[in-house]
Amino acid sequence: MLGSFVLPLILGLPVLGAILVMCTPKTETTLHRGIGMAVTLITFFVSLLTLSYFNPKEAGFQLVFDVEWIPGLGAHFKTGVDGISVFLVILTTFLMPLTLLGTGKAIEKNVREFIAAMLVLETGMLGAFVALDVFLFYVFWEVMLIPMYLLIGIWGGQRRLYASIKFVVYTMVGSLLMLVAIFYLYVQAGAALGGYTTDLEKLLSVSLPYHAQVWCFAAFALAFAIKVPLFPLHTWLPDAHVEAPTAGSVILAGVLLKFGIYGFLRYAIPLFPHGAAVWGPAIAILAVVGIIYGALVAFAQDDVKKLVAYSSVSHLGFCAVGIFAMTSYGISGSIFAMLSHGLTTGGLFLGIGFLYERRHTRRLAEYGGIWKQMPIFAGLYLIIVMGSAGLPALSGFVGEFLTIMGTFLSGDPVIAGYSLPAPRLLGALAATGVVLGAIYLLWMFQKVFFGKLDKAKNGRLPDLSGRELATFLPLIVGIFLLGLFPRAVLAAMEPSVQKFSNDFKRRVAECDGPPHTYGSVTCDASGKVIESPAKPKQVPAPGRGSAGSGAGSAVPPAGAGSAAPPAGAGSAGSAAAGSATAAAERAGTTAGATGSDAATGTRRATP
Amino acid sequence: MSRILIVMVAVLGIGALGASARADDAPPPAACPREIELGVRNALGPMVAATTAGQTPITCRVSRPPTHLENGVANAGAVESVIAQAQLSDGRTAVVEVAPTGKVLSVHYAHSDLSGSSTKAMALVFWIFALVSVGGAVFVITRKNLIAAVMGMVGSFLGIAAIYMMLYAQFLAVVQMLVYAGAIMVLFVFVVMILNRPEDEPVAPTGRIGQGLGGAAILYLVVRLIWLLGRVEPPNAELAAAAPPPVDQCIEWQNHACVQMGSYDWGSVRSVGTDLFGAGLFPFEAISILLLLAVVGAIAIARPLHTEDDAPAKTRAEGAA
Amino acid sequence: MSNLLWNIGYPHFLVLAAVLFLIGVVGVLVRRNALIILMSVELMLNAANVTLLAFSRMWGDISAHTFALIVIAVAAAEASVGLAIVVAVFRGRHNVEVDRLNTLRH
Amino acid sequence: MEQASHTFLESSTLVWIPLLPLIGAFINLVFGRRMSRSAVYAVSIGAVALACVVAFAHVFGPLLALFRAEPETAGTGFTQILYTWIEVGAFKSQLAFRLDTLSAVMIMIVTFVGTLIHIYSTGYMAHDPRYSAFFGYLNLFTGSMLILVLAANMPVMFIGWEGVGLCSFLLIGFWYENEAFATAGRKAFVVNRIGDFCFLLGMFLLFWATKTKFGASPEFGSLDFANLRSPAVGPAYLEAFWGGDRLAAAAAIFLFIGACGKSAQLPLFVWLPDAMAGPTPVSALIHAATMVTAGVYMVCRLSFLFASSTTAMFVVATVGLLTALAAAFMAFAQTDLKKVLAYSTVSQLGFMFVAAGTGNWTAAIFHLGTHAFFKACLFLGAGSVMHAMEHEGSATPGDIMTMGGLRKRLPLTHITFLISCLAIAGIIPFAGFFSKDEILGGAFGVEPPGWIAWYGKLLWAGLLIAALGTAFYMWRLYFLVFAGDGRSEPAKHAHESPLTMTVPLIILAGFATVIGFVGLPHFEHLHLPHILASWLEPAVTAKWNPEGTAIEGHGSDLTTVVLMAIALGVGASGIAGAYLFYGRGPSKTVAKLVEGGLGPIYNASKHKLWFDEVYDAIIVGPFKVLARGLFEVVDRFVIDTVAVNGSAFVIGIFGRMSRWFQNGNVQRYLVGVVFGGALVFLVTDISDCRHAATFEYKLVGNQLELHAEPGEGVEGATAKIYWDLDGDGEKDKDPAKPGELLDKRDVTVSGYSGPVTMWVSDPITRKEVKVTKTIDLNVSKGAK
Repeated sequence: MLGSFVLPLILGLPVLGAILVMCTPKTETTLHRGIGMAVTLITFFVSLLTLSYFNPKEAGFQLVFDVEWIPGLGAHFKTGVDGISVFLVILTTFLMPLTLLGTGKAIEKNVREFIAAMLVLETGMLGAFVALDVFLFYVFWEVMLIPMYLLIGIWGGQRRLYASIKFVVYTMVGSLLMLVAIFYLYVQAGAALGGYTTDLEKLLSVSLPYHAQVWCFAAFALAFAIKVPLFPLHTWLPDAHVEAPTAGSVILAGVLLKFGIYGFLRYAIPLFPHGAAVWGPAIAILAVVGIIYGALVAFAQDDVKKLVAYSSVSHLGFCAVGIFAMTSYGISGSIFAMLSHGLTTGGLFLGIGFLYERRHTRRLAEYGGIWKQMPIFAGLYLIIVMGSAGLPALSGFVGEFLTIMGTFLSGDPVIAGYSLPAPRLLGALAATGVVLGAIYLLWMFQKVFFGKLDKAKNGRLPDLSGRELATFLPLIVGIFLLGLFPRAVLAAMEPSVQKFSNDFKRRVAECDGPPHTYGSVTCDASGKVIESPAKPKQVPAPGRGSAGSGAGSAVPPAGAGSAAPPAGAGSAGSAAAGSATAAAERAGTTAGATGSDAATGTRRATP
Repeated sequence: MSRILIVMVAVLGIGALGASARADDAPPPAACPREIELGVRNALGPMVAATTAGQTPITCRVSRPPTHLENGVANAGAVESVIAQAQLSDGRTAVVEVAPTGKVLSVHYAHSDLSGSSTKAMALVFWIFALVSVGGAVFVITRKNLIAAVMGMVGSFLGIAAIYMMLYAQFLAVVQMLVYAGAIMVLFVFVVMILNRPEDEPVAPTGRIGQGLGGAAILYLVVRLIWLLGRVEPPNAELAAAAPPPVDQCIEWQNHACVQMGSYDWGSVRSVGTDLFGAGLFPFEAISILLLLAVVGAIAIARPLHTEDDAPAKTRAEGAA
Repeated sequence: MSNLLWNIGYPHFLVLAAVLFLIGVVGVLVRRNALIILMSVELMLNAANVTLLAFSRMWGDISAHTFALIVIAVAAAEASVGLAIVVAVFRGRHNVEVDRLNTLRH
Repeated sequence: MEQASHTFLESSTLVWIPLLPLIGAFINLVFGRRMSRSAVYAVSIGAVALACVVAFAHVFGPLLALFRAEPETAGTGFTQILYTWIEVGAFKSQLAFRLDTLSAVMIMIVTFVGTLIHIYSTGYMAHDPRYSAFFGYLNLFTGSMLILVLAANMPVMFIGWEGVGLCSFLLIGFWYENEAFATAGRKAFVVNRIGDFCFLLGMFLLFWATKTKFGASPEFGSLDFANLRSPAVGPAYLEAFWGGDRLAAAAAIFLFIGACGKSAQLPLFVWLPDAMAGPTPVSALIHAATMVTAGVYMVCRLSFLFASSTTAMFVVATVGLLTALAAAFMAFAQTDLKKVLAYSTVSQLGFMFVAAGTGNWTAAIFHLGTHAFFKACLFLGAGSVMHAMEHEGSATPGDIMTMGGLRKRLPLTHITFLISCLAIAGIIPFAGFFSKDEILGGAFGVEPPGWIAWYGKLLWAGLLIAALGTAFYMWRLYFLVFAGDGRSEPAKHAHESPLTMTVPLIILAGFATVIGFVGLPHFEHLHLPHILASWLEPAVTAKWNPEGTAIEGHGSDLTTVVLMAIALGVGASGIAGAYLFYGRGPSKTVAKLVEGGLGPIYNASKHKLWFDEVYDAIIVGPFKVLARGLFEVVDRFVIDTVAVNGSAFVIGIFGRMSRWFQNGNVQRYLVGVVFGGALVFLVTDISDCRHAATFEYKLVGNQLELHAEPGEGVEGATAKIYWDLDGDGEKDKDPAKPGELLDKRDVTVSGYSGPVTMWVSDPITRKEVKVTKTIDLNVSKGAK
């Protein structure tokens, strides 16, 4: 396909850069920094090609690059972007050079390794964004983890070990459960498709049995909820942020956190729609709790970085609730909010980094009256703060506005079997985040920049250097552009988002798997939809997997109870059917087990 | 303490053979079918002893090849041969394998080694060497004095070599004597001389409970093993008792197909060699490489540490240490 | 009883092997001197050989001899390297008690 | 639609009105620090003045023409669509500006008064080092306000809505080195944010209602004012909603709370008095021209929505009345010049909201306009006074108790201040009289369906009291500042301010005198022109519902006259009272009263009814406690300590336990091996954990198919299987090989029923298992 070379290119460049850096002598720190800047910049400009090749009218994956990777596994090296991921890719490549520029000489020890780690990290993140193969995604997901661990663990603050291990263990717990779910999906899908594959697009055509979806989604959701991070799983974030070097914090907040939301969008929900329907409301409620909770706790901090870290919890809550509103407003909004959050929070952390380099403290109490010393910095920082606080015409507003509106309008028009509980109330609660955001951000701003310049150490702070200005200005320009002309972005992601929500609506409404009831829909075994248990209504289940229909036709209605899972369990189904007659006679013998299954299945099947 | 334990183990090991005592349930020899007896007499001619007092010299037993597994299902093969024992006039016994049709398949003149109760000499030999090997082994693990331990080891090895011999593994018996009792043990002796210090505390200190439990476990293993192994019966008592027949082996291969067979005596150098360079070729090569590595490694490791000229050796040795 | 004494069968050889093996195990377990431990290992290998040969005789399969040969070769290699290590260790720290060689643990 | 007929001017230059000040702001904020004062002044004043010119050009050019031609469409005015700002799914919001008669009034006020204030500031801020930032903020402020009023849809309005909030934060906290000032600025922004939060919810409610109640036709769900106004959408507002009341009620009340935040109504007015922290021109700008009027404007802009729910109107009117009364009461005891003015503003805004709440939109806007002029004049005058006092080195320039006798020192300021006081007191013929009287009259006459009877009269009475209070405290202020003799050295030697400050005062005073005549009262018999009313008439709704009864309820001429007389009397009596008490400076009588029975009331007034204290107690304090508590308890303890580190600790215990085995001592490992081996034997020995040997049987027709399942392990592999299929208890012979025992895994017998026995015997260890099952063909046939 046209331009399919771009994605592998931007994946490869940083790694090559890392190798190049590691080949240079250890003492040439300026050379290392130079290489880092050059590589990231090149990667950025190359990544702009994706935009030029990207067709905003198209909903599906574009720029697809697909080669056989591990034939034994059926794993492909398959990359591509759609409206959801393309801007995240740009965001990543955009933030990288700024981060390195902003870091400047703040890192003294092991500069070479630092640059290399950053470059590898970039590849990992980009790969996880563009991977269209579950296995490839998982690999990049883990690749991304290691450099981050090193960044925190080597170049971090005092409690860096605790923070880094906490970070890794938290993430691992989640991702391992996700791996289990991936294996299950892999096996089931292999049986259903008649050939093992980890190709996402193929896997999407498989629909697992209902309960399997519920559990697999739970496993995926845990991994992603930790990354987001959702309310009870967020405590790794403040520690990681506080201990990480500025660059680490920027990337962590700017890009890494996005993978939670992105994972939900790209994998968890499309693969397991029923699971999403079951867990979605709970996650949305958790997200709203996180919005308020994060804001409140942020207000209680006296460490600037911690404050911003908790503000991330609050902001990502908007994204999460926007997604699980399952309205196109919410979804577009949350993607947009991710972009905006990347810019604003990245900017906030960069600014804190600048201050830290000057004062070597992050305690709010140590600051005050900085505006007098650093007016330019204060002004620019105010813009970023306002962008983060969601001031209209800056980037933050559009995302918050759309996500809250999406939540507010969730369930209109009613998706069969999916709606948030009390969407109006949830929307209102989420909107309180707007107020709270203003409270803690302005409080922080006042503590740092306003008031008397009474600390002696603050007396001689130089204002922004040219380098730091060059780091800030692109961010601020981006914040303004996103805030004033969001439509360019929104329009480009519109088709993909529409496709996403349409697929979800279609698949969540279709009946597959054993009998189950959710929302207003009751499904019996043979894929009939019963609007209300009182009066059955015949609806042929649309779009079942071929294997599924095969099994469905093969089994007698009696056996359907156990043989209904159309995908994956097809063979098991026919087997059960074959044994069904014999099973009845084989009373009392060991092989009776399946028979009894069939019996119970029959009982469940007849409503 | 541990020494008592060990001796106890050894004695018990031998004694426990009693557990394997069982009634001699070999089916009584019966008279052969006619064609069988005719076949045997044709094969042996006049050597067969004369019939005395209705006691026919030729007795038959049906033998079947061992039950063999075929894709998970064990099934016993059909009767393919009858084992006839013919008392010869010179007192020896000939074991003749005869097809049901009366065709003579093989004739062995039984040495009276393992065979039942022919001569007690062999049994005596076995017991002696068994005791030698076990005693040497016990010696090894009980002596404080390393030289004594090594000597016990040598003795044990020699005993084992003899046991090999009794199992018709002449070649291996010799190899055992050369390699083990010869080379390896000499190596040990050298090392012992290099070290040349008796160890202070022979037994690794573990608590009484540990020793008790360990002893119990060992004892149990001994008993259980003996109970199990004591019940092993050869698929074919007669052939087992007789001297092993020559083995038919492929002596010339062409692209994985055998083009010429040969028949060599059991356990002879030729038979073992043929098998070694035929089926066992790959392991042989692997072993040769292993030995090479071992030689190099041994030299590398055992080089004197304090050579100022080359640091790598130093580090390697320390790594080994 | 007489049968047990004078009627030597495969069980005798196998049990002998088992006994030798277990003596070897006990040696490895209770002794601390690296040399003794090495010898005990050799003892176990020999026991294994005895078993091999006994069964080869019993099932009439010559290839067990080959394996016995290989086992002997392995034993030789093991002995040589092991002894080399013992020597090196002794040079380094003037004893060969295995449970004092715990540098890597701390 | 009529876009085509428009000339270049209206259709594509509207944007310049807000854009010019914004450009000025950009220049000043970015390059201002390298620009000279004069350049900065030139840029900022030029920007606003130019915007003012453009605004007037638009209003008196195309809009007037349009109004003359087709008054109805003048209600929608004409629109300039720059580009589509946000578009997702069905939601579409264009960055569009609309000039209609309503917004025309606003932009004229904003730009004109704004220009004057800019000019005035050049004098006032002459000595401040951060002049460029100040003027940049002023421009930004004006620009945001212009965006707010010109916005063609609610999201765009929200831009300006929050923009003015931001600017108030910046300008109130302009002297940020004073912690209290900075906090005041933050307070303003946060309180405004609370309002904005409700504004958002109101927006979402409107969108949700209009979008999901009706299909996808374009005028729904755009939040464009014109579309929201369109009669097609009207019925949506009458939908039953929460609490059975109309959706309009919910939406309107949410939006009104937003307005409360901006326009400093109960209970969100607390930020405005503190906003005095900012430089005086800023106060003037906030109070007169820009910020606080936004709420009133928004309510009038959405008159159709508010009018659709008498509940909402009731709430608006009531809140307005209460605010007017409370603020008037609070103003009594204030001794700070600007604080008094601030409360008067709150009170006057209360008047406006009562007007809005009684559907008297014209009056609301009318009063908004007049108030803009005289209140700006008052503030700038106050600024001039304080400037003078400060110049003479007064520590507390705002304390009216230290003033007095300034009429001789500052003649110009005095005159203008006097005029403005007359105006605000509602003395004919000054501007305040007409607008206030119209509000009163409207309140008196209003009888909406669903209100309790006489509520209009009640409002009227309440407003009269508020008006009385207003007259009283304003004149108290006047007398304390200008009358009598100077009560402090600075007051004695104060000098008149420079022309840059007095000229705007004069201009404003002039307008405060004459502007009232744009809205002459309505009589049945002699027809006085109410220019404003007829001008605004197409822009605001005149009905209670989309298809309801008319709002306007005019009394007879007699009532009108009587009402006017009463209002006038009230104003006069207020002045008289003030003269009585404060005619010659602070009198003993007041002091005595304060000492005596009126003490509590005085304190209540001085502490503004303890609103701040109450808020601190019930909101701010608990909020801080909650935040800290959540962090310490939930985050630190429950999640981190218990859940995270707790689990880590438990795992650590297991790790320490397993370290005993994994201690690197080979012999210990071998111990493990030995014990393991022993255990394997033991288990396989005592508990026969292998599958017990058994056999399956299946009936096919008359055939009994037997399948042996000898367990696993040593026995299973090479086991011999013997059968007894004739129930004689003996092992059967193999029919194929005579003399052999039948030894097979699978056997088949036909038509046999009875006991079947299977022996599994192991050739190596002579173990033999015996299994017997009894088969009855008939029974097993029956078992179906």
